[in-house]
Amino acid sequence: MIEVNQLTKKFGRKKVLDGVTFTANKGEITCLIGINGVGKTTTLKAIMGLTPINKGSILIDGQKINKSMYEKVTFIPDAITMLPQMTIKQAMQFMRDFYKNWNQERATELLTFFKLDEKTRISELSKGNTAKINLLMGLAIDVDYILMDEPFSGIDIFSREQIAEVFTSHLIEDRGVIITTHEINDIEHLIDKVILLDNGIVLKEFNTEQMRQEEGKSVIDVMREVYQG
Amino acid sequence: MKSYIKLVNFEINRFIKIYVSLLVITLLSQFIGVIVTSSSFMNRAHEVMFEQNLSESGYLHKFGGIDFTDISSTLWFIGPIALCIVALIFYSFMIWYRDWFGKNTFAYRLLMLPTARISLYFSKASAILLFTFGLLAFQILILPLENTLFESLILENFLKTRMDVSVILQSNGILGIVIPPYFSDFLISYGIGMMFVFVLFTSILFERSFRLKGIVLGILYFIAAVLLFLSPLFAMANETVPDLYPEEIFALFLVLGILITGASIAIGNWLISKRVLV
Amino acid sequence: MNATFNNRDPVYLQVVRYFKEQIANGNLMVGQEIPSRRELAATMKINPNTAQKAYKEMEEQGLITTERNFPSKITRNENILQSVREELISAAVDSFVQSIRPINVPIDELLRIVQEKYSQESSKEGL
Amino acid sequence: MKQYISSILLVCLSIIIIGAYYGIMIVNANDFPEYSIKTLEGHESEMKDVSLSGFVEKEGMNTSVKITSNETLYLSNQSSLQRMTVYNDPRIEKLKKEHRSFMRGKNNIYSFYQDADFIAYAETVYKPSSLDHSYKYVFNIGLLDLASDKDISFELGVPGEIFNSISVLDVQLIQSKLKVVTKNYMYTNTGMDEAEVHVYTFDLGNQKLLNDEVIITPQQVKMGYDVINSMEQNPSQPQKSIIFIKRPEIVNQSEGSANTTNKAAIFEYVYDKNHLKTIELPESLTDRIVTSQNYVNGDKLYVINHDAKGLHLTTFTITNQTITNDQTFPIKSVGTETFPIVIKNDRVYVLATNDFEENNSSNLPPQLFIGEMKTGKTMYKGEVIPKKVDQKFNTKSLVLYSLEIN
Repeated sequence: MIEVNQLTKKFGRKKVLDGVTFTANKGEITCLIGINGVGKTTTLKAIMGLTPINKGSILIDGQKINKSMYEKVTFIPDAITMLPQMTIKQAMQFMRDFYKNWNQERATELLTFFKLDEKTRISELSKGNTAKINLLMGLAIDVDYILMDEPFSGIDIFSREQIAEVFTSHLIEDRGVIITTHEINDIEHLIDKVILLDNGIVLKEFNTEQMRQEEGKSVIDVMREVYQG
Repeated sequence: MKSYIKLVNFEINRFIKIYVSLLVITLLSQFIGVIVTSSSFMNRAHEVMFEQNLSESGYLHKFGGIDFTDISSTLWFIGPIALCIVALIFYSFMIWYRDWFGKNTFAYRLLMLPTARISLYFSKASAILLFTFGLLAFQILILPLENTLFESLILENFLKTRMDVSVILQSNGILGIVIPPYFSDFLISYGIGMMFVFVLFTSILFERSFRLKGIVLGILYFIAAVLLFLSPLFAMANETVPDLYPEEIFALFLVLGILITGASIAIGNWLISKRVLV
Repeated sequence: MNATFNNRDPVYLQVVRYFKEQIANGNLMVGQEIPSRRELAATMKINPNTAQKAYKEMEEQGLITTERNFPSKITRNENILQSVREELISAAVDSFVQSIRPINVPIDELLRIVQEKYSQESSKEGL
Repeated sequence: MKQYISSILLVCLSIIIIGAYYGIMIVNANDFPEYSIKTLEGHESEMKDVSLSGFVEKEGMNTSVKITSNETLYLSNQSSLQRMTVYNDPRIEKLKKEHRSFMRGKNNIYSFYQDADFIAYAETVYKPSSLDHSYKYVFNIGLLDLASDKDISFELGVPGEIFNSISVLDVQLIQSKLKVVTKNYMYTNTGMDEAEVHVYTFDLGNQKLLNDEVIITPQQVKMGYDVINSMEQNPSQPQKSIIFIKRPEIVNQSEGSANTTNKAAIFEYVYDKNHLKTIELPESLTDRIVTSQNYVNGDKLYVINHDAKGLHLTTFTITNQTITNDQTFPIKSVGTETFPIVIKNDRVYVLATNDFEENNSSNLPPQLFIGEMKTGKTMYKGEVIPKKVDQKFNTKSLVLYSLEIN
């Protein structure tokens, strides 16, 4: 379980996150939704120790982030994290060099699934394929938690479908996933839990199925209520 | 340790193409310099001898001969050395900023490696040090070749003195600094150099951690480190401070150097593990 | 297996309903193996947890049976299967009646139209 | 492994090449020749206490060398730290070892006085005054009581007019008073040096300047007054007097009139009497003293000249104002060069150096000459030559400049 507790983060005087508290469970897909602002990405970065926080605590299975945690939790930002001059093969080699729990079999499987050639250079990839490689680099490590920043934004429909397919596959199963998005349509049926953020605070946290069953509301219905009402 | 070595190797491979180009530029420029300078000297000598109807010894008496210092002071020779120095100083910045800039934020990957983040800091510093030593080694390696070429291009009588590598290195101001004659001086120079690399890295990390505010902090840190390191010199100029013996001044510099290096690494470690932003 | 789900009803209930339809129309046979949770999630593009919940619901209703280490199968209990069929028919008829009643069509005419339409649809499907 | 090839090459080549380079440099630094003093005349036992210092040049690098009868010591394999101090005056270095705290910042051997009980130091420093920030000379005075290891130090402004520069000639502690003899250069409009010799007397207990006396006026200095160096190895040891020589003016013959100053004389300033005594020199020394090397040892004044005939050494005893010895030793020299000379135990030791100047074609090895004072007999003659012939080192490589008798 990832526990984010009273997370506060200021940029200058502006509070980007103000006491954000939520949990994300292993085996669940948790979705951070915010229609604007930088809070979502900052939250993920804060979990990964990629940005210092002003207040609050973040625990991953009860532990603070440290170097060995990077074998337990991985982050897939919306920018490619490999050097443009690398081929996919070299990028995978790099990961293999540094991560004990790099799973080459799974990497190959993903590569086949995405129909990508390992000789391709990172710089030659389309936006959609870049996102897929990004996903590959994160998923091929045997981690317990995967954080993804806007995995669906700005890429073509077919790539979106392929990525969505990964979410329902064994590649995700049992792992805890946190994704951020500002656009829910594609993934409404994929997610277990929604955290609605705005102006640095959590407006609402709910389980999607529970919400449908008890109140008969879709995620968008709730968003509409929360953000507009 | 293992991942530190991997990271050093990685940093070296990332720069190796530009680095090899620097070596090739140095090689070409210096060899061309040797050929151009010596052949133009010989041509001019023959011309003058012909015009003024001078014998070889007459010419030598009037105008003198040539030796390798005439080569090693040309832009052909010094230029690439200066270029390499500038390139390495510039790369000391780029080795960090290239991970942050552009649409590929490799910094994410590096900072998320399952290894102590200070390894990144050390690997980058080690890479800079190795590049520097590589350049020195390359210069020491090609110098005797250049000297042999030079001596074969100049007629025996026109050669003022034969010089060997160590003499060439000491006869030239820049080379004498870059490759000092004594090993202890070498250790001192490059120890100080290394200290400034650490100070610079920590300054850069200030900027990478606090951005706009960090620029100010970084510059202040750099200036403070330089002033602190040079403080024995100020103390020596100060009346109220008792005079120090050379060995005390040396010890003072040594202690300050270790202190500044240690502080830079400690602060750098704190910044890169706790404060740095991507 | 292809289904579209609406966003307002719990997805797992929609999955259960889908299975009931498939059983009722005979696409799923008695005792037939059904896809694993993961396969179901992947093909229906739903969260594996949801698929899991749907299967659990179906097990509780006795629609499927799961033995340890074996894939789940459609139940062989004819009574349950029959009641599924009846439940679906009755629910469909209920909603049909509910929507046709405001038009006030005489029952004979209504039955004739239903008969015509129904045989037309069936023959189309037969092609 | 393939991906590591660049790094491995870079590391290995750097270490091997830089290592080899400095290895060769260290080997080269040790590759200096052994020198020996080859006896040409006389008996070797005469020179067993002699040590010669200088430097050996190789490929533009100098390294200090000390040559004695049985060994050649090089100071080249020194660390940077050692090299910082190796060229310092060994007498100062010895004092620094013994009295580290007191010796801080004190470097001028002529500024020291040392006896069994005290070490005194007096130097002049040019520094801004705390009052108006104008630069002025001040005395920097220190006294170390060896028995109690307590020291005092204080600063006092140099009284009187502003001097262009001040150099300390001698420091003596006489009856608890510190006497500092200085040569003070004045500002002049003519551009000529104008200087006077002062004796400053300090009361160390009260840290006060008691007296400032001009013992030699600018007019006299202009006519040629020099301090005669002591033959003693250590200028800081107690002396009862300081001796100046007045070189006779070269008389302009066309003037015609006889000039009474045209006579060589020495002046002895006796510290405890505060008195400058004029001692006339015999006629025979008058023309020699213009170009001579002069030394004082106790009450003996040695007047030394070189010419084609050899080295002419005259001993003048100051107390009874007579020439007590006059010898010519067979050491030939070119021109009027001065050689390092030590007179000790009735022996004169001369280091006939080879030539410093490059254009001098004489390529002779340095020679050591030992003569007996009383008889003028040559006791020893030898030349300093490498033990093995080495092309890299010709005789010009070795330059010796000082001579010590232990």
